[in-house]
Amino acid sequence: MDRARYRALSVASVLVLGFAWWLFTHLNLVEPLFVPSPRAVLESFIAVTVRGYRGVTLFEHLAHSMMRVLTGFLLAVVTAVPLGILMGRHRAVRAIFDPLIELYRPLPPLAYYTLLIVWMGIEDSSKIALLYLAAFPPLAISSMAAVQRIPEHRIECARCLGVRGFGLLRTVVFPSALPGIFTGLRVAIGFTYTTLVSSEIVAAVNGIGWLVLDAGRFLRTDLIFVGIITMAATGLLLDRLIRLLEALVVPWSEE
Amino acid sequence: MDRARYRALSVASVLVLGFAWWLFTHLNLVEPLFVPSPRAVLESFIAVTVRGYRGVTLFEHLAHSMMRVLTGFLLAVVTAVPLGILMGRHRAVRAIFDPLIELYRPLPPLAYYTLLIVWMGIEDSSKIALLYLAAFPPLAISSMAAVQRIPEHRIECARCLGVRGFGLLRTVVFPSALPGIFTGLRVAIGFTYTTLVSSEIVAAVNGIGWLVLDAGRFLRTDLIFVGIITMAATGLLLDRLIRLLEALVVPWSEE
Amino acid sequence: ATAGGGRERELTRVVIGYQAIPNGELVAKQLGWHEETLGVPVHWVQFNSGSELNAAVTAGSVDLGLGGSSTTVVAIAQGVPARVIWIHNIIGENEALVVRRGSDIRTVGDLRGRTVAAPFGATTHYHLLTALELAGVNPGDLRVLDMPPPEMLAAWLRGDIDAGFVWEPTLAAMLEADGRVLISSGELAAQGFLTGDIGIARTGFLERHPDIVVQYLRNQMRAVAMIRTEPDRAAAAIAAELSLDPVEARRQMDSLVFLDAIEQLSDAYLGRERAPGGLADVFLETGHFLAEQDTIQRAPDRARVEAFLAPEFLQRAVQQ
Amino acid sequence: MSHGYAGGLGRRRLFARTAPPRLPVIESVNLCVNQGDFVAIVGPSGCGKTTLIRILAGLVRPDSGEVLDCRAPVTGAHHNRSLVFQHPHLFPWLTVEQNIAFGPRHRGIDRGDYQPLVEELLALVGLESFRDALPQQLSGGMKQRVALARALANRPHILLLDEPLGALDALTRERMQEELRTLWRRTGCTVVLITHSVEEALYLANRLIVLSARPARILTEIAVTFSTNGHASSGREVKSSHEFLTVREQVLEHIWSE
Amino acid sequence: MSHGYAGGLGRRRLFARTAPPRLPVIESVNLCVNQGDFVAIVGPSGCGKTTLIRILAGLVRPDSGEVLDCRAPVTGAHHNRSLVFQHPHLFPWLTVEQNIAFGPRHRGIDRGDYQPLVEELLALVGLESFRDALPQQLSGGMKQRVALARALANRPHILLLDEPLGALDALTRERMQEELRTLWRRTGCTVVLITHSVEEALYLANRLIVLSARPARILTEIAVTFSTNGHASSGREVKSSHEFLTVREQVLEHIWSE
Ligand SMILES: Nc1ncnc2c1ncn2[C@@H]1O[C@H](COP(=O)(O)OP(=O)(O)OP(=O)(O)O)[C@@H](O)[C@H]1O
Ligand SMILES: Nc1ncnc2c1ncn2[C@@H]1O[C@H](COP(=O)(O)OP(=O)(O)OP(=O)(O)O)[C@@H](O)[C@H]1O
Ligand SMILES: [Mg+2]
Ligand SMILES: [Mg+2]
Repeated sequence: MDRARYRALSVASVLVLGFAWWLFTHLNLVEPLFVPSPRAVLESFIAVTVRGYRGVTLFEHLAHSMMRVLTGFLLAVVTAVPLGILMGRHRAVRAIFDPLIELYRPLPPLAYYTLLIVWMGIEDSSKIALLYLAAFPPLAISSMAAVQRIPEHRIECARCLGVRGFGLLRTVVFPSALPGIFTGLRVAIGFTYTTLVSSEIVAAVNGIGWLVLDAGRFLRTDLIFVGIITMAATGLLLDRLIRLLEALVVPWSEE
Repeated sequence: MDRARYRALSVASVLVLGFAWWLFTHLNLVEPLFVPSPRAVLESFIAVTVRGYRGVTLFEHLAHSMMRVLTGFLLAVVTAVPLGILMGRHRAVRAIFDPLIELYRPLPPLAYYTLLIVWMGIEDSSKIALLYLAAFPPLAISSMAAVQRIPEHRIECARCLGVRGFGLLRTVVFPSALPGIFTGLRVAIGFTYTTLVSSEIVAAVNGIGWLVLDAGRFLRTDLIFVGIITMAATGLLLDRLIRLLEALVVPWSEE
Repeated sequence: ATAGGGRERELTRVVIGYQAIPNGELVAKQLGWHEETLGVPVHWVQFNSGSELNAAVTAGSVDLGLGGSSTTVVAIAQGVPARVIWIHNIIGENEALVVRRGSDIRTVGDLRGRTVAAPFGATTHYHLLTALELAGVNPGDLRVLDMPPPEMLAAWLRGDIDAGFVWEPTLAAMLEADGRVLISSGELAAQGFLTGDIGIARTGFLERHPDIVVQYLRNQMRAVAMIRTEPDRAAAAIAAELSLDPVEARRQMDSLVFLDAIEQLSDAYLGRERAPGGLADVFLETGHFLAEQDTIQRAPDRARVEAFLAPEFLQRAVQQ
Repeated sequence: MSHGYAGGLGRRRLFARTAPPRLPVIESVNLCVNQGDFVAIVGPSGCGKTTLIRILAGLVRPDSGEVLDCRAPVTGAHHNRSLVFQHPHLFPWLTVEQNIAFGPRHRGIDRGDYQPLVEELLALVGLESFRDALPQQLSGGMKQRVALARALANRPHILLLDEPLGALDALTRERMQEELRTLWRRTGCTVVLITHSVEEALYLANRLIVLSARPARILTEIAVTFSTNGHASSGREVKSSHEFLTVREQVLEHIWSE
Repeated sequence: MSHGYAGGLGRRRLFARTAPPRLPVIESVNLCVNQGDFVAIVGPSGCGKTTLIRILAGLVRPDSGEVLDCRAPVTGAHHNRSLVFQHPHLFPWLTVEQNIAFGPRHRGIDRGDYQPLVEELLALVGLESFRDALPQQLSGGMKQRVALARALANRPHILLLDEPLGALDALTRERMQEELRTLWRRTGCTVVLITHSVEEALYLANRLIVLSARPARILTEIAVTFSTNGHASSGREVKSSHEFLTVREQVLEHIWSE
């Protein structure tokens, strides 16, 4: 099957889903409370985009959420990736941090959110901390794995060529691990995004996650749909952005 | 560094963390409301284990949660893995399902939880559905990737040896993909576990996630710690169980 | 800034935690009285429950706020660094236990074997269990489910629950969807089981900025006065705040019971400095109840409860 | 192939039904392989040797032209034509014995019918004591021997070998050449072998086909006698004989001159 | 090595400082490599050839015994001793030119000082027109040439080659042998080559060391003349000469008899 037919089938698949949605609501097979009609969702979408929800437009809600997600994510990148690289190179570092990460990794973010609030307050800092903690393990673990996957011969080549210590990390280990790190970035951004709604559960008055929660409070399923569709689209977009960045930064493919 | 020293360092790392915790609370550097003392947590742990919390013992809370997590997870395994294998073998299947999975994958579970409640009610079914939906994408995607990674020559060998169709899937594709599927299982169980607290946010009166939420409402940080430590331990245990299963089921290593 | 009062942050703004309850706080918020009179910028943060507020006050990120009486007792029991300075309202008909109109549930006793929902930790949860106790029903004889109001409405519409103890606006929605009131918080309050929305202030803030607290209370007094003398103006402000129809806002507002400063300082409620009033008994009672429920380890004793009441600020506000 | 399995390797019958398949491929490759032939194909890298043998196996459809096996056109992979690759591609979850038995077992043949052949093949490739080993426990040469036995367990009309010894080290490779030679002589099977080594081709085959660079056409075909003569002399003796070196020189000249 | 870079390949000076390193290794390997030597090492698979050369490179510490380079004990990897593996292991994110310049550049040498050498090496391995290509765009042989140039860009005392042509197909391998030969003749550098092919060893080296199976010890050492004589005759002529084949026969006899 060639690319064009693949694309066509993919688009058709999404369209069929949309059509089924329209048909269901059009034939009144389900109550609007359960599944709002596409038209109602579109109207809500326009209303939220133009007039806003609770005085904040959809775009602003999104911008607030993005700020939180990206701040938490970027903080995690600049800390977890170096730690992961060190863990991959030095067994002692790995022995120290691996059990700690493994212990907190399976924890649901909501489980420790109350603690974060008590420790850090309700401002954005606790929200960002929650997102940071969500992004950290996948980044650290995948950076570590990427470093461990580097063929030992490549490292030895570099050592025979006279680089060692930090120079080795910078010139050989880091670039070699980059493709794996990018895989980690994609997993981590997905995971961070998945934690977004949890982070906006307390003391938020904006953010796309809060919008969905608040819409849920008033059983505004049309708004929930608007929020979900917006999140699906932006989540996909973030993923594609990282892929794009990867294509720019890692133009080579491993042999 | 040999295995024994690695182990020792790992254990030391966890012990140091525990000691720091004890020291902090012992020297009254933080208020008990922020960080309860190890002793208080241990007492709560014993109290919850023996007398229970809200009439349900810790073990029963855990059992309820495990039932939900494992049901959702197993349902996902028996549906997502076959779908992933088909997606890996047939581009048409992939073209149809890949965009749908990619669209909903980045969605925070809490975003659609209200919809699930509206659709499926408040009983365990909606909780299990949430966990199922969390487990599905990593399972499907990693099974698909595992199938795509199978060396084409191996498939051709099998075809030259006279197997085709479903026999090919059963005798060659599935076993070849098994190591990759197990990686997916581990990612998915982690992800499912991470969704546990969200799933018990509504209409639960038991479950370890609900215990933590309820403890949070009453600022019982000692109980939150009990819940978190229990979750960390069981999350780790689930991971190790799958690794053990993997060692049993996939005793070969890929060349 | 941490709680415990050690290091108090520089006062650049007052953070007020509010909830979507149609009382004087929303009137003051909508009309901008605090912004006008407190002399510092005001930052508003909405909370969905008193428990979230407790965590935020503990972290030192909220200065003034309100929560249900149950969560205030939790704050007392868990040592949240705060004091009670005001009673925003007594809960009356705005929280009620709803059953289906056609159902054969006539009394609380008929709830045996049914599924009943309440948001755990909230005042309605307390009242549900109180009502069961008064009717001699063992809570183990029915299924009590923990459910936030929106999910309760969904479950109600789907027919998953037989009854729910909830507040406005979910209450109205459930009544509209074929519901009727079995018992209301007002009736339980009349039997001596008072619930209310309690205004608290963070201890560190109280100590450093008593004048702001006094001014804050004066604004609350002004709001109660407006609710009593110009209810439509007050309801209009609430309506604007909650995106409600003014008539509906008036209805919801009228289902609450408001106390003016003098009433609050009487023996029945806050009492006076060094002479705590009846609210302490309510809190003590609630505390025993919560401890029985296993949610807090120990019920706070009388000394602790009385120390938590701080009527002196209201006294100063009245004198000025 | 029906279920005419009788037990025992039945060397005669194993390739008894191999009718001469006609094989027109790539640019203009017109090749007839007769029963019992050992055809070696050499040619520059990338000229299409692998493509050619995959067409013969039925894994690739030629754009034009056709492949006949016993006068029937080849339309897909079939266990009558067994292909062995440069890498053994064993199934890592199966033991040596299970790998060898894979074909007949999963075609639904009774264990009783194929087991004797499997035993015989295990003996033929000298791996009886490794029957329960997993592939990961074998050396490269042992793996390749299992791959060969696995292909033979289907009693194919024709054995297609795509550089089967290319990944082995020089010494193992020499040993495997001896084994292939013995196998062919003992079973009289039909073989098509692709190799990069002219030496190997001359040593093993009775016909040598030299292909041109892409698009592939047959440059020359040489009838080779080293494989059939010289039973007595050792491999290295044959390979360093003057006659052998002269022919090798000629073939290499052909390829280099391209 | 200081910054005594002068520009130009400076062939004489490149290995000028190579004093005879003494190399006692594995069971009892006692080996002296003199400046300008081309030492080839052959031995059965798994006997420890790779381990030996890694000890020489300083990547592995021997449990006992020592390695001397210009009388100084070897304690770790050093750019004076460049190792080339069977696989080229280029840095896939760097262009051909950047790969070659990797060593001097990351040792902090000025670009002006190493660039002329890089240019010269690009010309030497015939990849000037591919200077900006990434490794993934090169064929196997081209990659191995880059690996060689990268090793030489450090002006090493000694070049250590661990089966550098093992992964190449037969024709490419033959071409690369010619290039290695030319390189050695033109630069007069010191080389230690590990190979599985006795033919290759005889063709390229001036000394051939045959190792025993593990634990490795030196079975025999042969002084070889094919690499230094026969300037005129082509590679294939040399390799099929009677003299060459006789020596090869002897060496193989040695190995097989083990
Ligand atoms: N799947 C494919 N898609 C595109 N081109 C291909 C494909 N397979 C092979 N080719 C091209 O067809 C040509 C012939 O390839 P083939 O693998 O048959 O050569 P070969 O003679 O086996 O080479 P080698 O000696 O390296 O094994 C090559 O130039 C290759 O680039
Ligand atoms: N890291 C290691 N750990 C354990 N054993 C090793 C290690 N490296 C090598 N060996 C063993 O040491 C022996 C020598 O290995 P080495 O790679 O040096 O052999 P070799 O002569 O290079 O083999 P080949 O010809 O296959 O390349 C082998 O038997 C191998 O099993
Ligand atoms: Mg090929
Ligand atoms: Mg080796």
